[in-house]
Amino acid sequence: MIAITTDPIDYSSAYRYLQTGEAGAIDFFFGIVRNKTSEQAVDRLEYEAYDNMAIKEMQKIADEACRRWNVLNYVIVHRKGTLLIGEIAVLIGVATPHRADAFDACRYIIDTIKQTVPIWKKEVFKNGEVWVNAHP
Amino acid sequence: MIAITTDPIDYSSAYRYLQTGEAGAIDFFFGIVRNKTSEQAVDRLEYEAYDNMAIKEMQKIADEACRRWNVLNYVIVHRKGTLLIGEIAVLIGVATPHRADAFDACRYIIDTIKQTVPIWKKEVFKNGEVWVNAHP
Amino acid sequence: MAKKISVLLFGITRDIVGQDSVMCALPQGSRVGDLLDTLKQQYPRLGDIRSLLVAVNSEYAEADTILSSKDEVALIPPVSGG
Amino acid sequence: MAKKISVLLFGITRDIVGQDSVMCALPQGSRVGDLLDTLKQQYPRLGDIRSLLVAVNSEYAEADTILSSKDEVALIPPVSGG
Repeated sequence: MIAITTDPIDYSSAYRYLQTGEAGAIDFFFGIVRNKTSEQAVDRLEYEAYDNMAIKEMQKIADEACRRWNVLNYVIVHRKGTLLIGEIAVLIGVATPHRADAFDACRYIIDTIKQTVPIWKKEVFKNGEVWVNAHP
Repeated sequence: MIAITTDPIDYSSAYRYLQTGEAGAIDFFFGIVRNKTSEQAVDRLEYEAYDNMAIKEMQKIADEACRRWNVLNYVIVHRKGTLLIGEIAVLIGVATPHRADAFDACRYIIDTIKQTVPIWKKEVFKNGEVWVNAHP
Repeated sequence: MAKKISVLLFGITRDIVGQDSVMCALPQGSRVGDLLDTLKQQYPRLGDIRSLLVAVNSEYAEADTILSSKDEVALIPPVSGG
Repeated sequence: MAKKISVLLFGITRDIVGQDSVMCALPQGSRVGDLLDTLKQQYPRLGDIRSLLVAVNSEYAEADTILSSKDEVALIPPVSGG
């Protein structure tokens, strides 16, 4: 399952979706809004996505993960809109027969999402804001 | 938080326990009862623990993880008693500022638990049972 | 013969241009690289961005891809999801 | 002077002995290695286990650790948690 949503991410329903009798391992990665970046206090984040392309790119990443590892089931959900501290920005979940594949596939997916998926994050501070990674 | 429990493992309360404003990443590992082992259909698992020693050994592992990585908070919960297919046998959760530490610490904890913590698993099949790892 | 390409804008490119998309007039047979050059001339601050890619029909496109006015074209500044 | 050591049993060792713990009479000054030898003599099937460790006061103990009758002693067959 791959989704971009403006609603809070529901990890319980993601867990239920992943669950299958063959699964011996599930790895979940939560990307969460931290209260600071490089020691600057963050007020909130604004996420924006090029939805249909982002879904396509996430699908490519998921397909590649399924080629490399024995993945029974996966969930990739990214949130967009305004996110406050402590909210889940992204959830990756991978179910596999054995644990090494779950860790490897989950980590591959989040690492690659950060490189190729057209989603952008603006950090809003008390006095200013910045599009992350935009400038050298 | 470290615990051995006979109750089903509640990952939502584990998530709430881990949550803190400094956390940018949470990794969860679920070890789950699979429906088969080496192509034999599993009916159920029976877990047994030397409780006070198991807690001590898990504490050593958690302390070592906190020395090696920047861990804000962790949860290690292992279940014992009779577990059916699909039930969670162990949950490891690690909250960190950045994601690499969450993956590394979580994986270290589960890998080391399987080596040193006095917990034993009996696989029960339709026609027989076996203590896992007991014989060469 | 010129063609008009509508270009979707996201993140910092939207902030720089001040709108969600921009129309760009290009000669027939123009390529992705030409589009980028034209837009950077029109909006010099686009040149300050660490990297600027172009997606055509929601796939990353090379600089020599030829553009058609039927394509869905988008500027892709450095991504920062997760 | 003999001493009696109560040994906790788990997993396959409990199945082999048929109870949760076993009393083992050992000469004064006996060590973990002596306890293992004695128990394997009494219950030969313990010798078939892939590895058999001993915990003293809920810590893994070396073979040369001297045992006291006040110690909490346990046999630790190969673990298989997770």
